Amino acid sequence: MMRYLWLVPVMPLLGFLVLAFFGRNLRKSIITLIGTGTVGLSALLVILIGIEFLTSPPAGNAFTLKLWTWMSSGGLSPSIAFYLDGLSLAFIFVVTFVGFLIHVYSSEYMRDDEGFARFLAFMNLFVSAMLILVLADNLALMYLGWEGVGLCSFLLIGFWYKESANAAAARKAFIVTRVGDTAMALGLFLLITEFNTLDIRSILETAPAHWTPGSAKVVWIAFLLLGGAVGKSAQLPLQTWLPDAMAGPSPVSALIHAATMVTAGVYLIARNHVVFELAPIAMKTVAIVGASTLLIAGFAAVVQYDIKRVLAYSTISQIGYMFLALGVGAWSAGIFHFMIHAFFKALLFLGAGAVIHALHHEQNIFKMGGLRKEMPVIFWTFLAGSGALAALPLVTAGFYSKDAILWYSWSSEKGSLFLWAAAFLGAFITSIYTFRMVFITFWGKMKTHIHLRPGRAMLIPLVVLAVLSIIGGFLETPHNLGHITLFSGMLSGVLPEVHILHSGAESTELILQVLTALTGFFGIYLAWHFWMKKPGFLFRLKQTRAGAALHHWWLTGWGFDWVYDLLIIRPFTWLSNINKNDIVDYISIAPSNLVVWLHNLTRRSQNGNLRWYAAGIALGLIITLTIALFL
Amino acid sequence: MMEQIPVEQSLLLAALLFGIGLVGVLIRKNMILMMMSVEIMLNAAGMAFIIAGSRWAQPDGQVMFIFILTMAAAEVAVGLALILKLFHLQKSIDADEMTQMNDITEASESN
Amino acid sequence: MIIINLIGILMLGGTAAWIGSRFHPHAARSISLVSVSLAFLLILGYLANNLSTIGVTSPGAWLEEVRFSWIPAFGISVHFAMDGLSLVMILLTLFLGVLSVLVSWKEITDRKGFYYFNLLWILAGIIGVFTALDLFLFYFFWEIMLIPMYFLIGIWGHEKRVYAAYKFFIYTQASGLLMFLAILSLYFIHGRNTGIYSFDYTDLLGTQFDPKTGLLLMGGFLMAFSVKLPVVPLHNWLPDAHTQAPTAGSLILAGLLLKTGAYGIIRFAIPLFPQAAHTFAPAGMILGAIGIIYGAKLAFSQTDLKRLVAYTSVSHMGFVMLGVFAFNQLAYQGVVMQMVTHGISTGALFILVGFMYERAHTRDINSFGGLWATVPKLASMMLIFALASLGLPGLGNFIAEFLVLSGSFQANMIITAIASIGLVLGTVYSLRIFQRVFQGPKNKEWNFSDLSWREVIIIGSLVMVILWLGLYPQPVMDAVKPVITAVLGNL
Amino acid sequence: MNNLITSGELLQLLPFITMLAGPVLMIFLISIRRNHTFTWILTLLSFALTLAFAVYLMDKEPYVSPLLTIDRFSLLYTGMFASAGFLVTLLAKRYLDNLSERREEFYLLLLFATLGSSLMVSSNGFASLFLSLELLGISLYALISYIHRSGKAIEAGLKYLILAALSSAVLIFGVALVYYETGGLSYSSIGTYLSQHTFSPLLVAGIGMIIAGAGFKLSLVPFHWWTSDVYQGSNAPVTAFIATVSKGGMVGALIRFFTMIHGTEYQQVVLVLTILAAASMLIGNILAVRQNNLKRLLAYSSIAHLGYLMISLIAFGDGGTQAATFYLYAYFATTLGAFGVISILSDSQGEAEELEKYKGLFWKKPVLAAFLALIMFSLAGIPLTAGFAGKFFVALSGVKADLWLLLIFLAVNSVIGVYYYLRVVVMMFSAPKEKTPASDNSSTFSAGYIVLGLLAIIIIYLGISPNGILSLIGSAVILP
Amino acid sequence: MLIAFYIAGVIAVVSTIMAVTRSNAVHALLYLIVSFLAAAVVLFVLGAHFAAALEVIVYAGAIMVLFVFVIMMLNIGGETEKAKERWLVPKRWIGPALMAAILFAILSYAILNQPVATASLSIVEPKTVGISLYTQYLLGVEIAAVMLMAGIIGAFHLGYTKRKSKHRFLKGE
Repeated sequence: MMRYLWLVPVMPLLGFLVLAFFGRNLRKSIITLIGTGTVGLSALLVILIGIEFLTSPPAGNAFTLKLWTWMSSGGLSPSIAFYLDGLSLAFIFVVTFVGFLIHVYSSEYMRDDEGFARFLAFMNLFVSAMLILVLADNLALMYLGWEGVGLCSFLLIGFWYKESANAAAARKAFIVTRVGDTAMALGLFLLITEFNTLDIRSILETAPAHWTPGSAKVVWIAFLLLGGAVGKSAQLPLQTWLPDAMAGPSPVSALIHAATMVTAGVYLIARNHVVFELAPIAMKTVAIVGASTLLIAGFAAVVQYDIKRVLAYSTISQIGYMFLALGVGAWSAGIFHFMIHAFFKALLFLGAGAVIHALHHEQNIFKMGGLRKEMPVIFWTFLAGSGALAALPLVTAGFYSKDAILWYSWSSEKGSLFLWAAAFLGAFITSIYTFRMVFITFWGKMKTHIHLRPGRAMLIPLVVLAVLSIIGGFLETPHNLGHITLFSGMLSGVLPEVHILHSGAESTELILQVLTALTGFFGIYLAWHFWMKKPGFLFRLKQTRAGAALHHWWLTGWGFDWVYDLLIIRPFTWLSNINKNDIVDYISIAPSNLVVWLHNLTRRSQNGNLRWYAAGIALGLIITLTIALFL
Repeated sequence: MMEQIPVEQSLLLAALLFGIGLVGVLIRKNMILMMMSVEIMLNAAGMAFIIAGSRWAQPDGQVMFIFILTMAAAEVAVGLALILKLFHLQKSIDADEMTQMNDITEASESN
Repeated sequence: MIIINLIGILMLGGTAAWIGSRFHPHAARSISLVSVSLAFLLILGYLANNLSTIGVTSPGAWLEEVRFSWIPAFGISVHFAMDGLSLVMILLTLFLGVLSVLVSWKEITDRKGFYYFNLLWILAGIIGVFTALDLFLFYFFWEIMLIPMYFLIGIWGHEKRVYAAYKFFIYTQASGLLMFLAILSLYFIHGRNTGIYSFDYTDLLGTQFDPKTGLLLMGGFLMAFSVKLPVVPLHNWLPDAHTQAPTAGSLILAGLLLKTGAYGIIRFAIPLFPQAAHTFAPAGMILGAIGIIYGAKLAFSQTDLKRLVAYTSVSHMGFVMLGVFAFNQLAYQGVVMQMVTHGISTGALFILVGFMYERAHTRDINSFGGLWATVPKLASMMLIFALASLGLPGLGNFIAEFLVLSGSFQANMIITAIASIGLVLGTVYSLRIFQRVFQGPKNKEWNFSDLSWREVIIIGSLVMVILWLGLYPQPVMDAVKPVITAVLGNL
Repeated sequence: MNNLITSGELLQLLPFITMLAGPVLMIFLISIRRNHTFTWILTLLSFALTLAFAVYLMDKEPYVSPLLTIDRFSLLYTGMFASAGFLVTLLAKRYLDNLSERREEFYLLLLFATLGSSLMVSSNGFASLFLSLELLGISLYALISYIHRSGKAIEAGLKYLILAALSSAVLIFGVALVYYETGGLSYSSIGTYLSQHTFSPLLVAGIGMIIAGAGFKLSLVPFHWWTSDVYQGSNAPVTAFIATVSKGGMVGALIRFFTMIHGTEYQQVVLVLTILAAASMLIGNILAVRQNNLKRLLAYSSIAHLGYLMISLIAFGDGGTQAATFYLYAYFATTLGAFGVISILSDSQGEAEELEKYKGLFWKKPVLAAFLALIMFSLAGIPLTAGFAGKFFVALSGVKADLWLLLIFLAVNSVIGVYYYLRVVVMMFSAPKEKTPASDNSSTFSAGYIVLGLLAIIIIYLGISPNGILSLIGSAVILP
Repeated sequence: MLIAFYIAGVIAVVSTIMAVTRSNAVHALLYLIVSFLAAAVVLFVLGAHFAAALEVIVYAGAIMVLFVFVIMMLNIGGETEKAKERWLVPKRWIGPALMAAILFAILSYAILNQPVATASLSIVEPKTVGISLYTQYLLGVEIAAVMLMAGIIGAFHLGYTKRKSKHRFLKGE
């Protein structure tokens, strides 16, 4: 089965090609069939391959499928080759499976859009690119997928291209991530310089012998790769594009900007974990980036009133958790959180999409309300997702994945109190903003007329994802709660175990778990209190100058956009405007102007006057004689 | 043998005449007088040849003088004919009025 | 012999087109299409016959060589030779040549005979440049290709064509003369050293200089090549020429003429003056980086679509300059790939802009907007090539830029790091092309028709090639490998 | 009397005698009955015979007398002048047909002028040089003003006359000084003197004045003033003649003179020539840059071209003389072609000298325009043309002699040159103002077209395959 | 003889200056004839008797008479010149005079900086001149003859003004 691995990315690619070339001439049902079918087939294939992989693991717990040599020059010869191990398996499963669900959802959600075929085509292309990204056996090919997903993100954010704002958001996403990508590319160049290969496995195998931990080269490489990861995963300081990326249709937000693409950074770091472990300072940076991102995004989420922006900031924040996990060396915890997050965040986005869809493209939560009764399925599934996001203890998957991160940020040898505190505070804020959103949206009075009710194709994915958000956590539970390690077991061959510093402090773990659970509930209470019960307090707070400023500050995502605008964009456009006509041009015209000037000067000497000419000749004679005699 | 005539002085005389002739060419507006001034210069050159010929006791100097004379005659013939023509056309033989062709009125097109 | 045949077919074809146009108004384009296609088929046939030997020739060996005496008194001979590099460039030339005829099919309505005459003679000149091995002959062709190009811009160009044509000609002529002087002194230095007075490349290789002279002479060569390439302070002819030229003219300028500069550096400037090249290398790389960034910046500011694309060429050719002075296999492979892929992608962009211009009669980027739904095919094609131009993996340009940068990174990390800012800037301007035209609100109710079959064939073939080069560039890289090994071996 | 001419020597003088016999015959014919066409044919015949004799004598014994040395070099130049004269005659026919009376004297003067030029190259001393120079000059005065109802022609003639006489006076005064110092008029005796003595100031002054006088004929800056006005004022065939034969004669004479005295071994001479060359290139080109009168433009361009040519004169021993001669060939063909076009386009409306007149020419008279474009490219030194080969050889000799300053000047000025040559081309290719139907009177033009066809072949031939001419030039040694 | 040389020289210079500066053309010409006569004396003193004779006969006699003739013909003796020329304006003559002075200074420098000791002048008999003219310079004489012929033809052509019909090229003017 595994030799058909190449079909996994190729199926959606085929779908893309068919839709791109003939999409406009096909009936919608056929478009749906092709668009979702190819991804579905892929998902099926992944499940079959996964089963085979897990039941009869190949040698070395990894499988490589080389298709052809991409470019070979001077020893460097990256191939078009796919590499399957536990890590990539986890990723392709999420990508194809969640992707399939979202495709199904989209087939109804986007059906009436004039660009339906285009939408599915891009989605298919995205799935394909994402699969190439995670399956790549070398970093060059990974870079291909990496840029490919960026492209699809660009195309899909700007899907409703007639709005300038959407196009601008798309551009912003592409350019900001491209900044990270460039750093990553430099990292690749440095790797080439060091190893003359981009083959991930050989790099990982030779790296420990090649470098002493903390040597300058490896630190540089780790930081440059981190640059790429930060860009793609919308972490500090390149997180600004993700909230704007919500301009795209909700399924896009669900698939690309929540479940899959934005976690590519996590994948990249996990993939190159050896490099990062050799560069402790980079690891520390990853953790700090994660911690600070999760906080900043969390606070920003609290004040957002666009439902998708709340979710976007929450995504940034959750990816911050994953980074934190990676940074403290809890590799599999990070990946586990990725998977769970993919489930519940996709669910939340799809649910939000359904709401938006139903309310005639209304995204402001303050104009919603009371949908609990009107849209029960949506409500319940959304609640399940929110619970997972807020990590409600025991019943939600989010609890297990987040708890692991919290624990390791405390207990890992790379962890610290500060990291834990940040994560803890983050968890608290998470529950606040999550339930703020839930309460405002689903409780209270109806403010908007329901325009359209979701059909089956939209509801089934919601339900499936809700179920996964609940039960997904049981793949991996803390050792005081059953100690299931199905997930980390799958990754054990790929990613190293976390080194726990405070070993044996089981009581600590329990205390922390309880603490976390309690703060979660406290957050929910606060949300209820401030937004449902006594909304006046916050309103008054907003009236004060400091409150307003804080509100505005958080609303605009801590002003990063403003800073970038001031420091980079404005100088650049200013320069572009003043130098539109290329200053070098003036310099290059100067000689010709000089010649014309000289021409006008000398022209006067040819005045037609005979005596003047004679005088000229006499003068010439004098000059000639002077030169000949006296020089 | 004759008295010593300083060669330098005679050559200086030729050069002086040459210079005066040049001044004539430069300051006269009358075409005829311009030509006349040229004749002065040519004559000075011929004189220089004779001095040189005398110095080397060779006939070549005088031969050259004769050639210059011939040339001057031919030139004057053509030149005066031209001046006559000019007078017929312009009713003037002022050199300064002979500026039909120049670069200043040929206004340069700006491109 | 194939080289002579190619040049001969093109020259005769051009002349025949000119004469033919006297008899039938459409004869010119048919005749030229036939002759360019014939030449293209000829070289494809050659390729097919020699496929096995191309990648495996020993470094420095020629695939094809013709040589006979021309002006024996000065050691000048007609010496053409072709190796992998030349072959690749000839293929590109003839491929774009066919397209340029097709592009002109409807665009050119007056003075067709003379137009196609010029078109074909440019191609002949370019092939001459890519194959001439006698420096005198090289200079000869170097100049020959200018004149028809000059006419092409000056007669069939847009509103400021005369100015652009002048600028183009004078820039190239001025720099060419410096090269000419350098060639002459090279000739004499070599003659004095060895007693053999010859303009032949193979003879002149390995001439010894004192370092200063070597640097000066290489400067002469580099001047000419830098102007063609173009390297930044010498680039000013390019935006004007590209903007004002007719579509086929821009295609050939961007696709081929610029490549002669790169070719010249690889073939002549560096092998002839290895020491000087080493001395110059850091400066060369800095110039490359400046070109990348400055070109990108200017591209971003332009409102004229063609001018915008023209400045992207400046930026892209900066990679060539950067790579050429990195002196390693990776970078050189990248440079060759850049020569090819830039020819395809920028050529395609010019063609697309030309299509737009044919429909809208304006190139002002601000007058467009939201045209995606109106002309989806055109839009997707534009998107593909905008993406190619920003170096999206999977398309040929990525391979080129990736290889160049990874090669030059090994030579100089800091300069390369600065140069790679160009990747971001490339994104900025490439997206601008696409978004301003095809996204956002509609500025005006344009009544466009989408691409016709002829246009789809033109652009489609370019898409195929750019995809092929992006996913499987190995044949090209194999073909030039011996050449690169030879060049690097000389250093 | 060993100095009298023997019959054998008479044979050796045949090319010159032909150019003399033609006019004499014509004078007789004119006195009987004027017949333009017949005179024309006779003139063509004279030139053709001269050329034939020159070619014939190439392999014969050279003629050496106290005044003239007729060696391969002078025969080469004589042949060149005769060919040029032949072409000018062809061009002139139509011109003179339009003149109502007295057309025949033109040919007499033309032959005399050509004779003068040829003799200049053959002169081995200043006596004969001066005489032949004046023969050329006096014939030219009349030729320039030949269409003497035109104020411009008279003006040009008078300007040329006064200035030429002035420069002749300067030249001959210089010769007198040189003679005073060296005691000889022939180049060889001067050369002998110089090889034994150092340069005295008087000699320097003398040679300086000679260079000034020669510079006038070559229209080198700062002796160039007359050029544009005379070019403009005289009729096109005569302008062609002035631009080519008259300058060529002086170039040949200078080459011979410098060869005999080894002039370029003297640093003062080289300095003066260098400055003249540089100034000519620069000023000539700058004056031409935005000139709107084609004839004046060509005048200024000829100043620049003589500047280029001077490079090879300065380089001299290093293949310079050959380069100069080759350049002259190229320049002859090109310049004749340019004025050929002008004379073909000139009609009863006047001389076709305003660039405006050439607007859209390519679409009206493509053959003519293509030819003029070829001329312009040749002048600009673009490959495939004689101008390129010429410039190549000049630059080659310059590089060999390490004349870097001049070479840089050459490069810079070529660029300026390119601009205004292209301007002419642009004019022709730009759209015509109004659609005027091509006035096709090709029958009367046929002679002109033959000239152009011939010249086009020559220009391209010289540009592509200069071997033949090169070996011819290479074999044309100068006898002492 | 030396005295004769100096006197003749001074007369030549002075009369030449007068010739160049007189506003009346006829006066100028007459001064010039005086100058030529003085020059003839100088030539005689220098030992070139034949040349001196020719100077008087041809230059002063023939050529200058031609000038006078033309001036008479055009009737531009004094008035035309006077009306247009403001003679004593230094602007007119100071530049040319300065240039000529510089030129003269340069030439004087060259003449007086002679490395060779003052040479003596010797008389060259007309006979030797004649002999060399017809032996060594025979071809030169021929060329001079052709030159004269050219001059005559030129003058003849240019002097012809009989018909009034215009050249076809010039009808527009």
